Amino acid sequence: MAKNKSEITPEVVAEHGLSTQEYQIILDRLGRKPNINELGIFSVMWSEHCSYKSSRRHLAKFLTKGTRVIQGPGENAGVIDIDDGDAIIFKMESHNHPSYIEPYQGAATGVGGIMRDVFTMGARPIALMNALRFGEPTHWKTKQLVNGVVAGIAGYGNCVGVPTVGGETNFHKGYNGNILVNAMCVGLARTDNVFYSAAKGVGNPIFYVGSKTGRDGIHGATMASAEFDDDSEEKRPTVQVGDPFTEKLLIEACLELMATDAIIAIQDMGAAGLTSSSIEMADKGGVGIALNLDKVPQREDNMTAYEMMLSESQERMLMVIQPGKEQLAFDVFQKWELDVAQIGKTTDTGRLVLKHHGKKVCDIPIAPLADDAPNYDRPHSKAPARDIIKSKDVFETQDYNDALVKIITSPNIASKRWIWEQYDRHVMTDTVDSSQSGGDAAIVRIHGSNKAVAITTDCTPRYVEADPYEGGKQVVAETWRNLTCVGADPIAITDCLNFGNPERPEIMGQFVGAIEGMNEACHAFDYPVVSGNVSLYNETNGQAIPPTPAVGGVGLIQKIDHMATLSGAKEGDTLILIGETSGWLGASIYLSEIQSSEDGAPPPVDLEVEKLNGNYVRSLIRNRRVHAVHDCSDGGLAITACEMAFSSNIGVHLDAAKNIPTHGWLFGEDQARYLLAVEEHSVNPIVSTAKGKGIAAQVIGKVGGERISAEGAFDVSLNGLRDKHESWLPELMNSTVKDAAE
Amino acid sequence: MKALVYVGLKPGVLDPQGRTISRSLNDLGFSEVTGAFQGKVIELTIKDSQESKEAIQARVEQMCEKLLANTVIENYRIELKD
Amino acid sequence: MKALVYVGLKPGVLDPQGRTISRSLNDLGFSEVTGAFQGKVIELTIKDSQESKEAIQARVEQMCEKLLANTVIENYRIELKD
Amino acid sequence: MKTAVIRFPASNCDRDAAVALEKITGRPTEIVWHRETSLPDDIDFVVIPGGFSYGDYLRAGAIAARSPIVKDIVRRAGKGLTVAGFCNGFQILTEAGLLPGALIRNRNLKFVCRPERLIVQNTKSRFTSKYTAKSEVIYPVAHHDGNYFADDATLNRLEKNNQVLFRYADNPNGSIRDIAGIMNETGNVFGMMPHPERAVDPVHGGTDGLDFFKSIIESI
Ligand SMILES: Nc1ncnc2c1ncn2[C@@H]1O[C@H](COP(=O)(O)OP(=O)(O)O)[C@@H](O)[C@H]1O
Ligand SMILES: [Mg+2]
Repeated sequence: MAKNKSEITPEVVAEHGLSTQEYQIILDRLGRKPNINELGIFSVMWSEHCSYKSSRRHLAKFLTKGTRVIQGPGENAGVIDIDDGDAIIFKMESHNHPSYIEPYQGAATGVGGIMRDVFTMGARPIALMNALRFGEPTHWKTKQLVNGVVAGIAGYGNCVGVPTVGGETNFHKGYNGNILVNAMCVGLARTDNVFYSAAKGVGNPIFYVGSKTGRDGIHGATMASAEFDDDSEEKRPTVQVGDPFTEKLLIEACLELMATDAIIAIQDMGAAGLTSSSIEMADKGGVGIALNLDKVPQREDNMTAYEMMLSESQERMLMVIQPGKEQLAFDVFQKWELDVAQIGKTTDTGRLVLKHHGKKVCDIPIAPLADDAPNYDRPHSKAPARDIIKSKDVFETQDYNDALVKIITSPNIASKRWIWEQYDRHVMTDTVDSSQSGGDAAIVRIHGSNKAVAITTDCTPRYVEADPYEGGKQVVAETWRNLTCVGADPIAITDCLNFGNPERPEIMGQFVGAIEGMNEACHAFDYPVVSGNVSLYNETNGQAIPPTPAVGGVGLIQKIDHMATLSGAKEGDTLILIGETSGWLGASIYLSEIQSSEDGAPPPVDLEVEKLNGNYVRSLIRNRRVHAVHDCSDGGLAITACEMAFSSNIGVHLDAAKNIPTHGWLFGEDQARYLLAVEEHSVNPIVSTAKGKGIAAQVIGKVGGERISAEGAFDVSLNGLRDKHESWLPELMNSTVKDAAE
Repeated sequence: MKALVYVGLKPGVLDPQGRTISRSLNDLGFSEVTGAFQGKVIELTIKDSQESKEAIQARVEQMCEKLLANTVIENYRIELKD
Repeated sequence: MKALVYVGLKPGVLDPQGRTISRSLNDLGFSEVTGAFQGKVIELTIKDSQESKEAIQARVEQMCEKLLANTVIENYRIELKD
Repeated sequence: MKTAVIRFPASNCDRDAAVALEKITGRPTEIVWHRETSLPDDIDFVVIPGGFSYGDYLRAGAIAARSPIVKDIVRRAGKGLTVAGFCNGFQILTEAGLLPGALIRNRNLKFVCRPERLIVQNTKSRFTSKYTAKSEVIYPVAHHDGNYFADDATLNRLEKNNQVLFRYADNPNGSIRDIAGIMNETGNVFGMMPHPERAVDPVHGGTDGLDFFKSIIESI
């Protein structure tokens, strides 16, 4: 282990993931060889995970400002204004590699980490979301990973007492060797009591709070930046164990102290633990920091300075305390039975100075760690555009009942109840709508008020794979649409950009294309990015995952009695489809499930039409003109109608296609479309107003009875189909998948 | 015949349960307790057969690797009894 | 000195963990397993003192009665080691 | 009526219980910290809330049941104080010996969160007097260790004395004889895994829990 070698050889430098050029910069800046501690610190600060060296220049393109934005990217999480002095603080983060190696603890610590990012800023976490991507259901490892990841998310979030209200789950062979676990946390704070990480002043006490430091996850940050190979099983010992009990105490203690004026700056210890937290605080505040490592609460005997600085033990925070408030801080943290220690002071040297056993073990200037951090412009190439597939050229099923069942029980469409019933969705008793309705966005009331936030996570990797730019637009558009579906004003997004190895031009091309597409949509909707996270090197043996820029959107519902879900459809309602249908089957679920093909260009997204249609649907919800709303996404109109029927517990009938092929009409995935269930007498006003605004709106069916049918296509019983939709995942999880590794 | 499998966290792995248990024992006045670890014992009943003890031991080891222990963070020890 | 406390469910109390373990072992092809019980082992580190083994044993029994075991459903067994 | 809610480290339904009590009584609820050695004297009704006190480490509710405040709750309950525990609160009451039996890991070993149909068994208690006999109510459940167990003698006694107040219509956790909630012999201490405090507001999707709390108010 490098820490025992005092001699800095080229091997040791390489072991730390530093290139010779990067090492040369260190030598120049220090004017001498770094010692092992200093090398370790540079290596984690300059890892992809901490320095964003491949992505920084592209992330800079994002729209990050808006009328409601209080804090954009750059802090622990983004902050938006939702009126009345209330602020919403949110972020999404990946824990992909740890979750593949140890699903339960990897997912659990992912949830814990994202919650700390949010309450560090003074917010009480009020909702969790999770975006999960697993390999093929039949792959020998998938079941065990689903089991562990879901239990880990449940075990942590349920214990801390924050409701997990929604998410998404995909299965695709592209994730067989590299699953994605993206967790999002949304918190509530007061606009006048938001906390930041910039240390201030000279000689101010630095406090360490939370769990003791052990040898957990040393080099986790560099590991998260290293491509996987089969012997990565060897990297196992770096997995940390989560302690939700301590996290809960930490939340309550921090919020209690935040109600006083004792805290000058605060930062959670995430990746690269004490190193990145202390350096970020010092760098942002333009001060120096001196720490006495003997004071750090330690779980294990004779830990080295190197281990303490690189440890990723969970549930720890670092803060700069107002001089004179030390005792107050001690009292609060001891009341909550947390380990707490004053481990150092801010200085005016601009340097990070570490003492251990009375010896100086590190003395480096802080500025270069940030300023000179590598910032690469990696070559990127564009994949050739895919052909547009016309629905008339796509095989048409001769048995629509069978096709509907195949699609409704396909991995990405089937009900995820088996997952979300393991999540406490109701704790805090402000959950208005959650996974339970199968709805587009979760709705969480602002405690003690009549307003709510709507939250969604979305990504359609097969579209991004087919066309990164259009796919990137679609990801942002779908979140905007999902928030619109419940009557919310979309405000801002967070993202989690999961891609392969950026040193490969075609992967970098996906990354750049997706960002530019996402950004165009952000501008069109005035829908800024306020926080996010990048996860690269998601590859196994050179096989990259499908490009997966997951997006979490947040919107505001001014009055909870002016909202909608997909569960309100009533007997006798008329179904109205908003938006044009061309019958787009390229890159569709129909194509993959019925034709086992992922060919074709994805459906294009016309952002002006999205806005026009969405704003109209939202106004109808506000005016209480609709009983139920659901957008058309995976599987097209037919699946949208089925999901509405399941959730409203009533049958639906769809009219025949007009001058487009039936399979395109029912399963085409044209964008900017919404299915509305409305009362008879609202039909004409809704349709005629739409026409006046140049919005496509047509009556396409009726609500009622106990069957799900489409003219000239399928006709099945509501309950029968619902049972199939519900039973796919439980049957998978209860089946015994033979261990192929034998 | 019976196989006893003892499963515990590897040294150095955080054991929140153990820490909480020793704290509450102290709170209850058992100040002599300075630390605690919590592990699992799994008692398996195994069909009698002609298999040698070594063969059975080897099978139980497989069971540990495959299911009973999470070898990423846990160690295990096996005891056979008839 | 160390005290090992073994805590297990009383006979007659159903043991969901044990049941699931033996079923999954069978599913994995370990058909020789006919039953499983899951219990806990708690390893306590105890400050050295002049106390007699009996006295220490008595203290640990108190710990079990007061906290470590729920005697409504669980039995316990104590082993002292130095 | 004066009410109190106990807060243990990692209780997480303490606020929810307080919100429900304040909504129904129209009076502020006292939050009592676990290290307190006695309840305020003028308290009429104490709720031990749900959550994961002490992380559910060792056994759900085990460590909380040994905390100072619980000693006083046991003492006051002996004098007839009305006490109710929901979810983790039920686990704590059994661990403290105020209610018989124990709660073990759910049959399928998984945490379960969903609205659950319950059948009211006895409407002559101070916790259920506003319900009609055999009526069906829906409360959400959200727990990992809600599988109620007691030996046959205890169960027979519970049933003979009509101490079983709620049973599950579709048993979500393997509880023996579908038992969801029980009271003690003297009828002043009650525990259940489901969450009545999560069914008192239309946004909860139902308000069946209101009558539970109203029953208690009437009785006091
Ligand atoms: N991992 C998960 N955790 C919680 N809820 C989930 C998860 N996966 C899917 N869901 C829920 O299942 C429903 C359907 O998901 P999805 O098809 O992605 O919705 P949409 O396509 O409308 O965005 C949603 O309500 C979503 O919240
Ligand atoms: Mg949707």
